[in-house]
Order: sequence, then structure tokens, then C-alpha cells
Amino acid sequence: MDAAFTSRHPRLRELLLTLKILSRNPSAVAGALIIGIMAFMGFSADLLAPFDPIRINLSERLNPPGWGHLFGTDEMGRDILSRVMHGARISLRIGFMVVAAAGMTGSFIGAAAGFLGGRIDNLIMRVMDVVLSFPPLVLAMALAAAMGPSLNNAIMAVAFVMVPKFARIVRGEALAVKEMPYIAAARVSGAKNFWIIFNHILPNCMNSVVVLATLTLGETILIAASLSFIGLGAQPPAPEWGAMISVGRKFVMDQWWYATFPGLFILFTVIGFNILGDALRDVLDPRIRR
Amino acid sequence: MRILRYILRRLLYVLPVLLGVTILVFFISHAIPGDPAQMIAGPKASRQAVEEIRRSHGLDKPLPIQYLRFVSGLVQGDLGRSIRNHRPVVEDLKDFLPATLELTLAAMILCLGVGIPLGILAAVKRNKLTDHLTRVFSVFGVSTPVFWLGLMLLLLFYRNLGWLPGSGRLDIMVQPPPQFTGMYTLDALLAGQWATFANALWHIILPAFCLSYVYLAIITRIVRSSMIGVLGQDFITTARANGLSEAIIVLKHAFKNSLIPTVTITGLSFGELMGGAILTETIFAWPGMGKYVVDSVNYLDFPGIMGFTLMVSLVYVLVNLTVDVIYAFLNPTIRY
Amino acid sequence: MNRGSPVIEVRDLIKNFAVSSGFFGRPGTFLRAVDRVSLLIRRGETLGLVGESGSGKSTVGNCILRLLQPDGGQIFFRGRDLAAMNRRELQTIRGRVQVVFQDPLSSLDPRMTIKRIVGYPLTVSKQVRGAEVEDRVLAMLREVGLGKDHLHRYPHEFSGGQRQRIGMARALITEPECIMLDEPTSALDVSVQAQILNLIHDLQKRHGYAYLFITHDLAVVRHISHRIAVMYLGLIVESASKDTLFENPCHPYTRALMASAPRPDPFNRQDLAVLPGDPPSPVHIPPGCRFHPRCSSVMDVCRLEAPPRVRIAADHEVACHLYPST
Amino acid sequence: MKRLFLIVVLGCFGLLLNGTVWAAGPETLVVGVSSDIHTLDPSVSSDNYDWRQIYPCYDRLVAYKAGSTEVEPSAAESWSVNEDGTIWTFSIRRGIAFDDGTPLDAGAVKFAFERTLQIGRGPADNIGAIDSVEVLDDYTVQITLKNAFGPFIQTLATDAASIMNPNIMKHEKDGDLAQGWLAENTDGSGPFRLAEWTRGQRAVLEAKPDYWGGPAQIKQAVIRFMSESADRRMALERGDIDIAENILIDQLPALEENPDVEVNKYPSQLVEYVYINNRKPGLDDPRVRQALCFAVDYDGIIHYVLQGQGVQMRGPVPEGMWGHKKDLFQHKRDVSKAKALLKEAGQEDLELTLIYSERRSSWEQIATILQANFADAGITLNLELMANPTLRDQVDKGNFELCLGAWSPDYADPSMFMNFWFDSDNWGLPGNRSFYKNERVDQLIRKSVTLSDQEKRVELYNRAQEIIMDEAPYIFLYQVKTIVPMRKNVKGYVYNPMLESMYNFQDIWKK
Amino acid sequence: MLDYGKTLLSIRDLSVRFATYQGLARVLEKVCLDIKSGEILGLVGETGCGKSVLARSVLRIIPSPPGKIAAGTISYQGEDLLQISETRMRQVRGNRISMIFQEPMSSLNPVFSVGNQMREVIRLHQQVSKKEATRIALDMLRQVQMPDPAAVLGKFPHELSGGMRQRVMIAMELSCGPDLLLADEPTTALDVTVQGQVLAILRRLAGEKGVSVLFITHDMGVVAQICDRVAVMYAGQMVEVAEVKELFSAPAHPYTRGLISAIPGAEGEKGAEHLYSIPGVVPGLIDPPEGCRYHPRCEKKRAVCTEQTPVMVKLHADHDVACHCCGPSREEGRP
Repeated sequence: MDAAFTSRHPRLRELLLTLKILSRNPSAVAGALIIGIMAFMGFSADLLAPFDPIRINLSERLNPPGWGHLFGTDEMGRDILSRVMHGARISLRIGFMVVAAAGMTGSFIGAAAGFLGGRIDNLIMRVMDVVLSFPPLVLAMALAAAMGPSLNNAIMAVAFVMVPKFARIVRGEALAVKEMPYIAAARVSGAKNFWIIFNHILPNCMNSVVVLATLTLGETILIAASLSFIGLGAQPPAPEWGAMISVGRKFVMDQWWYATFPGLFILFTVIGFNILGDALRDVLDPRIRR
Repeated sequence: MRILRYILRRLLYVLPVLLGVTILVFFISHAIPGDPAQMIAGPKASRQAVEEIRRSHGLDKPLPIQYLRFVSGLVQGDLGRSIRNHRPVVEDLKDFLPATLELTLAAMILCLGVGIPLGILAAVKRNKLTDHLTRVFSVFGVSTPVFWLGLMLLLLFYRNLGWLPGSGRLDIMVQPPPQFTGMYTLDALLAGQWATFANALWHIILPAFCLSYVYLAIITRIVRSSMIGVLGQDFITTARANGLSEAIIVLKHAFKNSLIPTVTITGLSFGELMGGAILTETIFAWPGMGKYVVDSVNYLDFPGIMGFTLMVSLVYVLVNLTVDVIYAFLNPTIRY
Repeated sequence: MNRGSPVIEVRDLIKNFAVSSGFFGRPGTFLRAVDRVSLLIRRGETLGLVGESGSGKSTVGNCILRLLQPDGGQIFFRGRDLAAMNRRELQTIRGRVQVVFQDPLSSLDPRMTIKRIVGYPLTVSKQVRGAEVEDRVLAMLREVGLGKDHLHRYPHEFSGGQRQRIGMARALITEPECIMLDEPTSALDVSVQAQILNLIHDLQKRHGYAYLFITHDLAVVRHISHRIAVMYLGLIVESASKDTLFENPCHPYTRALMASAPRPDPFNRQDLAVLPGDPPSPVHIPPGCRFHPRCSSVMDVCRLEAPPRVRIAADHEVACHLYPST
Repeated sequence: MKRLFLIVVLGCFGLLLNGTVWAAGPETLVVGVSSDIHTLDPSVSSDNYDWRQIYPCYDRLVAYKAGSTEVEPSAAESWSVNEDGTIWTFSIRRGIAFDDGTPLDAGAVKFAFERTLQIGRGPADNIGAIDSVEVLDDYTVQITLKNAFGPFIQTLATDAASIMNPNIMKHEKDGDLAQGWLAENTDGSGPFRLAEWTRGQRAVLEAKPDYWGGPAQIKQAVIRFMSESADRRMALERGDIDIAENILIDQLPALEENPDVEVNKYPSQLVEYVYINNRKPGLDDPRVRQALCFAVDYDGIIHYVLQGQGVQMRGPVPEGMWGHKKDLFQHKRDVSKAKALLKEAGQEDLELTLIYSERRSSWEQIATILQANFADAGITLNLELMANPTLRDQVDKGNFELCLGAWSPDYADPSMFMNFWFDSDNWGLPGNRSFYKNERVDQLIRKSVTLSDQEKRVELYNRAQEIIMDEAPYIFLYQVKTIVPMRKNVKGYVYNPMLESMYNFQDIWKK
Repeated sequence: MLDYGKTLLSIRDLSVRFATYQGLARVLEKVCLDIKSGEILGLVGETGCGKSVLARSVLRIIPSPPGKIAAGTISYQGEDLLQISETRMRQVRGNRISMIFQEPMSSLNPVFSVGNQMREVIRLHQQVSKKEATRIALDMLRQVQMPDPAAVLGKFPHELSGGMRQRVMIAMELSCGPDLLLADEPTTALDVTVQGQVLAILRRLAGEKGVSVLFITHDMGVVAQICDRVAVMYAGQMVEVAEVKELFSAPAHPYTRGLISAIPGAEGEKGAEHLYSIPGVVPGLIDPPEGCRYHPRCEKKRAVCTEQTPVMVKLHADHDVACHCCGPSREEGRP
């Protein structure tokens, strides 16, 4: 065993072990690689992108893919490659913001509901049931429409929709964790409810949350792109993928490249998160781990 | 008898959820910016005309009062009038629901018909090539933006190959079949109009496939993983130790058990189908509720949005209720 | 060691559970999981509580720990009634009654290192901080036979026996007076079980803890206990000092229990099937004496009346109609 | 693979059964349009896309001459007007009847106008000059106006003045004046009637063989709702439809190459312009507004976005409408002048937000170009796309800085531009969306609209236009060309700028 | 009573490997064992020593992957069970050799009724009508002293108690009259009084029907009470096989000795304050100790123990042991 795995820092050791197991899982590596490439492209789009994603150049309208513009140009003569590269930043930002917001809120709500039980649980879960009674896209659409079309509103809408997912899964876990003898031991030692939630319940739900978060990242990117496609998300001239497809749709019969490339980028990004999430689920599953 | 009581109890349990749904829907739609009275009046209307409409539609009342009016209307099956076309929303939904139903049912048949066998196959051939291919297929499924897939299908099959039609439920000159269910394929069959049936079928292929792909992938995954779970259980070992053949073990012992989680998830991810329908209908100009609601959103026709959202969540809740009943039926350990 | 001063005294403890939560959460019927149980645990002494699954022995333990709120009776800890304490009062005695659970893995939080797990009761009560915690934890680990190199590991990196040692260390760090041992060895293999039983025994010798040892294993309870109480369906049917009980088991259930435990002696084969039927579920408690449907010496009165507890010797009580109170 | 195979098989199966059976014959005209009908009630609809169906189903007292904005007698044989232009008397043609045999008489006209006014929706504003309608005898009707209103006779040719059968009242429910019924049915005396309306799919108008003006050449007109421009274009090229509406400009070059298709372009009265909120600080300075007008690359927009299918506006009144002033000042791109004006106004770091909706497909491009143009002049322009209703709400409340808009006249009179856009009584949605106020202009245009003498009116409007160009309350962009691509065998179509997207179905025929 | 028949099943040099995340686990290492007809052979050992894997290997039902039978033979009636076809194997399973498991909760299919599952097995191996199968099932349930057997047939597993479920399993597995019953800790999950009942039924039926039983357990008390011979395993290796009384009275292998001494109450009724305990922990199977796998915990460890794996040698007629310290050549080493 490497020195790192016998490290005195237990968390680091666990993390390294997890990474080591992950690195032996081909789909995890593939997923991480895709996300890594997307993230790299997004963050260094300013340096990498051959053209300005916003600036219009009307004399180059709707050029097909070629050496000058690998992915062709759009109806304003902007380079589609540059735009999809910048789009990576937007989509990843949406994904991470939504998941961070929904993950934290949902996890806490779920942990509290599951652990405290009784009326609080009932109330919280009924509210969650109401939110869950809508197909996610439909609710996000209604919310985004209500708040007005903008990227930030779309993020809030999607986050709102995603909260019950986390709440439900964490609640389920919390119900199981709650019955574990170590919770009883903590009680016997005098721990109070919120201490137990933060020190036992939430950390022990982390694996599921991480897996769910990864999968939700993919789903979020899809829903956000769908909202943008309907016109309720990112606003032009922002190079958001869904919005690009929305405009590209008008040109799809003659200028196939316009809608095709942003779609491929969405597809691959979401695939990245999905296969990484699946692999994480396999790896983090304690039954396999121990 | 016990199952009836169980259904009744589940129904009662659904009521507060539905009440919550109406509240949420109502307040969302009233947060929508844009003055409905102005919308009703039209683009060049004078101020007095707008005020008059505001009064006559009760739009000047406080929100809680408007909510009460809304709910009492709801109970009588009145979802209000669309701002866009001044029709009762219920009428609109009646017109557009069958198309969505036809599309989702077609997609559903495709999903279950393909997804279940595929999932079983993948589970049985776990970690073999079949399994890997199935997983790739389903990962692509859950990762593909429906609207983009639709566009690509159109590009290929309509624009480039010209094999399949690009929009609508029927060709332009085809008379819709007599209305029984509102689903053209079914109605045409019932009326014995073979040519119309063929035409309707011809039109539904692309949208149904596009819509089904995501859901199909989900079903395949669920069947696969629940089959794998069940196949690892002790009673499967017992069955093996008793000399049962793999086919019987998989198709009888494992499958019935794996159906239990599958049915649940099928219900829960029904929402994906509904969400997908919105996008699919938009892409394929399928005159269903999805397209209706997108048009409503663009027009901020809040009674329309509200009616659709309510309708969908009602369908969704009912589907999940049905699923619960099937679940209880499948699973003898559940006590109802 | 001065054995003898009562640490925990349980009087007529009652605990009910709701069977079916009725429509919209209304409580339905109750089952009585624990019915007027009385126990006395003395300093330096081990009370063995024996019974089959569903007999309510763990429920008694959980009531004493106040993990469950009793529905009746008193639980005196050093003269103060735990059953009547509110949340704040309870905080003051937390740590003085400790617990070790059956499953050594699930009783340790898999997300915490040993240092945190063992030091936990100290951190929670904010008695001790920083480096002192580590010192105390280390001292405790040494006490249970573990060392410094175990400090930064996670529970899953240990074997079953080691985990149970960790569980002991955690229980002991607050310097409790009473420790409830809820089947602490039943998940362990024989060779490891022996190690843990020895440890439990040694610790008592050293510190004079009062133990409530809950188990279904007669051999273990015989080895470790000073006094034994036998539970059946929420009721204590017989209690006596260890030697009395094994030499003179009175209740038919106690006798059956002893007879059906397989002895590691191939030269004397027992008749194992001494007791017919399944242990009844607490949902359907038989009328009269709860044991009567399985009892070999059942009499008419047993079907009608619950037998009273009778003292038949100085330290020997039994609840059976065979021993009428006179 | 299997699925692909299945699709191929089913597709071929479908192809065999299709193609041959369902072609439209020469007696059927198929129009591909972008959106469904909302309502068919002429008293309710303010939407050109509804009027497409409504207009041919009804008669009006007067009608536009073919291809012209002048009116000619229709249901009214003749009319007279009193000296001050407030009382109009019409004598109605005999022999016009509704489908159930009810004659179109003075009573029907009174009923129709009063119904429209009573419902009080958009159309009521179109004929809002009417004070009362009186039946003098069966075939003579007298209309009294509130004030003299120059364009009155023009408004009677609009869809809002359609005359419906008084018998529709038997369909009345809850005092809705039969709105519910008329929204989905037609009952007029026009050359066509609605035969089928399958929501979201198609509407069929069938020709009445006994129309008083002579039957139409086609038997039926099928209006197919196809939301995507590309879809309509494909259908037109394949011959599935005969006329395709609203084709995106970018798809025209491909269409023009098709030998079976003729792409007709007509100058229209539809103008697109930018509302500048004159009340916002900064924008209340005419120099700043002038600077904005000078910053715009009008030629570039017309060249690239419209592919040349438009003309830059010269003042508010478009070319082709009387009152258009040929020698009026016109802004041209002049970045240095714009910068100088801004400097003069002390607004060198101007940051503005332009709101727009997706109502017109070109707006996104225009907004982006404006952003680039303004940047050249040192102005930061933020873009905000919003749903049209939201946008209208913001405009009505004056809650914006710049906003893209489009306008087309309901009747052929410059007052549709001059009075609606500049009268300070019309602030907000009713028309003056720049919240412009100039008392001199108010006087001039209010005076003009009451006069009947066209020359006098033009003079007043010209004076107003001069003032307006100085103060630059709007950025006048362009008036578009209406593009109506159709199959070459479609004959007899006549474009009328007043009847945008309304077809003269009764004169169209297919070769 | 100890009328040993001829050898029914003979396991030779059986090695099984499991692929795990951490590496390849050598779960069984060259295990040899004979089961004679009519005997109850106890297989004891601590958790994870490979007892269950051994039993499952006989029926070839170890989960594969990750499990893999790497080497060895299992001969049953002249056939090597590891070589015959899957179809032939299925005729053996549940018919000639059957198996019951530890968890009565999960070894029955929750969605089919008891009768349904029993009939399925009966009709699979016997050409009988449905009615006849029901009769056989009822008869078997009576033989395991099931109260109200007719009603039980219509019930679902979750409606039965643990003891009843285990009886159903026994009835089902004996319904085809097998030669060998593999019982994998069948009473561990049961309460002690119920365990007594089940053990009694098992002992009686095995005797009546002449079925050999491989009884896997970790409870030395159970072994003492029902087994004829005992095999002791440690960390994937067989360490000692002996007649039951011989094993308890004269255990040869240090591990066996430790196991017996560690039982509470074994040293007599009074008992010492301290129990004997084996030091250390059971080794992992991925990287097991070289040589004798027990050597890190052995009190009698010698140099040779760390280098060479001891082979099974005959101590007496019915007593084999695999230990460097107590082979027949070192007879003096007997305790």
C-alpha cells in the first residue's frame, strides 16, 4: 500500500482510497474526464475560444463548418465553437449552483424531517409531496414563467424543484440512520437533536447525497437547457446551449450545424455526470466497500 | 373489500396534496408579471376598457378572494377562461388532452415493450457485452435533451431522408376521424378508416420514439438494477439450490419480485414523460397539451398555464395512486 | 470492592407501544411490551436479564437509558427518578448510565474516527476540550486493550472484537456508574466472545461498575452474572441469584430455557424440543398466565389468572401458579 | 438496429398509403400559417391571424378597393355625411342574406355595431368614434359620431366592423352576447363560411356558391397551422401547401431557387421601431435620443437582418400611406455625431437596457446589432428578452428604457401613426409608448384628426412631423416588405397593405 | 448408532477464489472432506472461514462472478459434480442434494405462496400431478410437525414465524427424498426454544429417512448435540475432522482446543472467572498468513508453521488433523 493510504489523516486517507477505487472504474474515469474537459473549456474559454462569443460579424452569417469556423457560424456570424465553449461555463455554473442550493436545503430539510419525525416530518413531507406532484420540468416552467425569464430565475426555479429529491432521499436515510445504535449511544451521552443531525445524520447520508448530487447535476443541466429552449432561461446573447438550440431550431433544416453542436455538448456533459454518478454509486455503496 | 378500503384511504390521503397543489399553482400563476386585464383587452385598447375588464373579471379583488373563487370554480369543473382565446380552459384541455394521451400512451407502450425485456436481458447478462451496450443505450437516453433529439430526428427522417412527416397528427388534407376517444389511431381503427389509421400512425412514429427514449432508458435501468438486486437475494439461491432452471428463476421468481420496485419508479418517473411531452410536442408541432402550455407561457395566459399544471399534477397523482394499488396487488407483504 | 449499594432500581416499569397508527395518525391499539417490571442493580454487581426475542428485555434497557419514555413506574438512579425527569434534568445525569450495544459495527458511527467516537461523550457535554480529550481517549483505549495507532482509524477498519472494545471505551470514558450491556457478544464468534467477556469482567473488578447484562444466551449469563432475571412476554417470570437459579429453577419457562440450550457435551445428548410452539408476539398476549399456551404443567387457573410474584427464598422470586403465595 | 428497421418498414408502409391519396385538388387552396386561431368573434379579436379567417366570412358596409387603401361600397350601396362630419347615413344593398335566410339590413348593422361596442374589447376601439346607430328604415342606417373623425369611413372597412347575423343571440349564454358561440363559429354573409376547425391542426373555410358578389373560384380554403417556418417552407416546396406565411428571411434564398415557387414581396405598412422612454432621466434629453438615432446602422440592419426586404422609415408615417413626407429628415449612421451629442449632453458613459420579446423573429438579431452599434458610440446596451405580455406590461407602466416594437395600422389613415404614437393622452400601451409629450404636437394632431379635408390634415401632420424629428422620441427603423411565397399555379392573389395576412380567397384560383 | 456407511460425497483439494475490490480472496484452500451416508457431519468454524462457500460449491451455486471454483473435485456417486453439465447438475440440486439456509426470512420467495413454492420443487423433480404434489407437500409439512399444514400452504412467507419458515424449508428440501442435505446454519437466526424444536425435527427426520446432513454451524453446543462427526475449518482451510466425542474429549488442533475452551460454562458448572480466549484476530483471506494460516495466533507455533502449509494426516481411524505440531509422528504432543 502507498504511504498515503496509511496516512495519519483519516479523511485524506478515505478520500485517497475512494479515488483509488474510482480510478479503477473505467466509467468513473470516463465521466470525470468528460466533466474535466468541459470544466477546463468553460473556465479557460476566454483564452481557448478562437473568437469572441458575443461580438457579431454580420458578413460571416451562417457559414457552414470549415477551417475558419470548426463548428460554423450562427445567424449573427458568431463562431459556434467559441459559443459552445463559453456555454460550458454557463451550464456548469447553473448545475453547481442548483445542486449546491437544492442539495444543502433539501438535505437539511430531509434530515430534520426524518430525524425529528412526528408532526414536523408530516408537515414537511406533505409540502414536499405537493412539490413532487408536478413533473419537474412543468413546475420549473411555471415558476420560471412566474418569476420572469432570466438565468437566475431559472436557477432558482430548478433548485426549488430539486429540493424534494434531496429531502426525500436524505429523509429515507435519516430514518434508517436514526435507528442505528450509535444514535442511541449519542443520546445516552447527552447529545441534542441538532447536534445529532449535523454530526451523525448528515455525514452518514453524504454518500447518497454525493451520488444524487452528481446525477442531479446532469438532470439540472438538462432542465435548465430545456427552460432556455422554451425561452425561460438564459437570455441572449449569452451563449447558453439550450438557448442556442432554441434559435438554431429555426435554421435546422438548412444550417444543421447550428443546433447540432450545442446539443452534442449538452449530451456529453450530462453523460459525464450520469456515468460518474453511477460509478460513484457503485463505489460509495458501503456493501461493496467493506 | 380490503383493497377498496385501501384505495379509498389512499384517495383521502391525496386530497390535502391536491389542495396544496391548487394553492401552489394559484400563487405561481399570480406571480406572473403582466396584467391579465390588459391581455384580455387587446393591444390598442383604451384605459377605460381595461379597467372595465378588470372589474368584470374580478381581477381587482384581493388574492385570497380570487383563490376562493378559483377553488369553488374548480370544484364545479371550471378552470376559468383562457385569455388567449376567451374559451373555458376546460374546453381547451378537452381538445388537446387526447393528442397528448395518444402520444404518451404510444411512448409508454414502446417503453415497457422494449425497456422491460432489455432490462432483464442486461441483468441476466450482467457485465457482458449485451449489458454494456444496454447501459450505453440507457445512459444516452437519460442524457439526451429531448428537444435536441427531436430536432435531430426531424433533420434525418424528415429533411434528409423524407421518410416520415415532420409535424402534426395527420396530413394536411386528411380529415380527422370521427371522434370517439380523440386518439386518431384508435378512432380511425374504430371507424374502420384504414388509410387514416396508417396516416395517423405514420405521423406518430417520430414523436413517440423521441418521447419514449428518455423514459425507455429509465425503465431499462430500473428493471436491470432491480433484477440484479433480486437475483442476489437468498430466495434465488434457494431456487437455484432446488434445481430450477435459469429461465424459470429469472422470468418467474426474479421478475415478479423486480416488478415491485419497477412499478414504483415507473409511476414516479411518469413525470419525465409528461415533461418530455411538452418539449416533444413543441418540436413536432403535435397539437397536445404540451404545445398548448408552451403557447400559453409565451402568451402568459395564466388560466391556461394553471389549468394545464393542475391537470398534469392530477394525472401524475392519479398515476401514482394506481401504481400504489398495483404495488399492493403485486406485493403480498404489504398490509392494507 | 464494596458491592451492594443500589445504583438503579426499577419499580413497576410499564411501556406500551402503539400497534397501528390509525387513520391520520390517531393512535390505535396498544401493546404492553413491558408490564410492571421491577429490577435492582447494585454497585459492582451484574444483573443478567434473559429472554427470547420479543420478551421486552431491550425495551427495559432503553427505558432505563431514557431512550424511551416509560408509561408507568419509576426508575431510580441513585435515588432520583429518571422516569420523571424532563429533558434538562436528564442532561445532568447523561453519561452516568452508559450502554454497549449488540452489533459492534452499527453502534459506531462509520463516519467518525475512533478518537472522535470515544471522545464523543466528552465533546458533547463540553466538559473537556482539545488535547485533554485525546489524552483521556488514549487512556481509555489502553484500558480496553487498544492503542495509539488505532486513534485515527474508522470503525470498518477493525474486527468485530475490536469494535466491541471501542464500544466499551466509549461507554467508560464518562466514568459511568451503571452500564447496560445489550447482548454485547451475541454477534461475535466464540473465541472473540471470550475476550470480550473477560474484558467486561476485568473492568468491573477494577472500577466496580454495575452491569445490566441483557442476553438470550444462558451459558454467557451464567458465566458473567451475579443475579439473573428471566423475562417472558414483557414480564419477569423468575429472578434469583445465579447459583440459586441454576440449581433450582422454578418457573417452567426457566426450566425449558435451560433444557433447550444445547450443551457442548456430546456424551449427554439432551431432548432439545422441550418447549412447543413459537414465542407469541406481544401483539396477541394470552390471557391469564402469559406462558400457559406453551407450559407443560399448565393448570386451569393459569388460563384465567395472571400469577402474582412470589418470594420463595431470600433472593428468589417467581411468578407462577405452581408456587402459590401463602 | 431493430428499431431502425421497424421505423423504416412502418415509414415505407405509410409512404405507400400516403402521397397518392391525399393531394389537394385545384379547388382547394392550402395556406400554411404559423399560429392557431384564437377566436372567430369579430367583436373580440384584435389579431390579424384571426382576421385571416373572419374577414372572408363577413361583409362590411364598405370594402377596400383591390390592392388599395381607398374604400368602395360593399354592403352599403352609398352613403352621405353631414356638414360637420358627425352624422353618417348609409343605404344598404338589398338581397344580401345570412345563411339562415335572415337579410342583412339596417337592423343587422345596428346589432353588429352595438354588440361590438358593448363587448368593449379591442375592436370596440376601432369603431370607437361611433356614438349611436339608428335604423331609419329597413335598408337605411344612420350613425352618429361623438366628434368629427376624419378616418371614420376607413374604420368601417376593418374587421371590427364586420356585420354578423342578429340571430346568433339564440346561442347566448349567461349574457355573453353569444361570444362563446361566435368564438368557434361564423355566421356572416361573406363569401366563405367555417366548415371545420380542428384545434392546433387546421381550419377549413368553404365557399358559398350563392354569395351575392358571385361565388369564389375555389371550393375551399384549408388553413394549416404549422408553427415552424422551416416546416412551412418544406411543405410549400413539396406542394403540400399553396401559400406559406411568415417564412424566415434566411430561408428565402433557398425558396427562390425552387422553380415551382414564387416569392412575392410587397411593401407593407408594418413598421418596426424602438420606443425610447422619454420620461427616464437621461433619455429626457433630446440630444441623447438624437445620439441614439445616429448610432444605429440602419442600412446594415436592413441588409443583413432583412436581407434587403425592407426600407428605412422616413418619419413616423410609412411610405404608401398618405401623409408620408418624402423630404422629411432621416437619420443615418453617424457615430462621431452621436458621440458628440452625448458629450454635449454630458452622458458619455450611458448604460441602457433594451427589452424585447420574441414576437418577431428578427428582433433578437436586431437587438444584438443595436447592442453592437451602440457600443461603437460608447453606449452600453443590455438586452432583456421577455414574454410579450410581460413586455407589454412593462411598456404600459413606463417601466423600461428602450423597447423594440412593431406597429401596423388598422385602417388606412396616418392618424393610426400620428395620433396613436404622439398624443399624450395615449401614454403607454394605447400607442404613445415613448411617453412623449409636446403640447404643440398634441394640438396639431388632435386638430388634424377631426378634419375631413385630406390636404389640411396633411399639412398639420407635416408640421407635427418636423417637430417630432427634432425631438426623436422613437428610433424609426424600417418598414418591412411582406413576403408571400406561393406555388406558381396560384393565381389571382392581390396584396392589400391594409389586409395584412388576410387573403382575397374569393378571387384566388389554381391553375 | 454410529453405523458409518460408505462415503457419499467426497471433496478433494477444493479451492475457491473470490474477486473483490481489494484483490483476490482465497476463500477455500485445498479443502478435503468426506461425507458418509446416513451421518450428520458438523462443519464448524468462525465467521468468514469458508463454511458456506464449501456447501455452496457442492451445489455449484456460489455467485459467479465474483466467485470461482479454481480447482478440486467433488465426487458424488462416481460423478465429479464440478465436471457435469449444468442440466445434469440441476437434476442433482433439490433432488439428490438439497440445501437449507440460515435466513428463514429471505430464503423463501416473498411473492409466492408456500404451497406454490413447494409444489414447484416437487413437480420439478417428480412426475406427479398438481394434486399429488399438494398431497406430498402436506405430508412433508406434517412430518416437520407444522401446525395446520393445509392453511400454511396458502400462506405467504411473511405470514409465518421464523421457526415455521425454517420448517417449511426443511419440508421442501426433504420432499424429493435427497441423499444429502446441506444445512447452512439453519438455526442461528432462531430463538433458543425454537432452535431446539428445529434441531429435534432435523435429527429425527435425518435418522428416519437415512439422509446425510452436512450441518454448518459456529455453535459448539449444537454440534455436540446433533452431529456424528465434526469438521473444523479455519480461514479457508480444513484443520481437523473427527468423531464428535473424540473431538470434544481429545481435540488435537490448537485451534479446536481453543474453540472448545472458550465456550462459557464448558470448564464445568462452577467455571473460572476468566474464560480461555484465543489471542489475535481471524486473518483476511486476500493476504492470508503463509504456511499454516493459524500460526499468528497459535501458542505452539514453530518455524515450520510459518513456511509450510500442513497437510491433513490421520491421527486415528476417525480423527484427521492438519497441524505441524500434532501429527501422528509427534504423538507425544497430544494434550
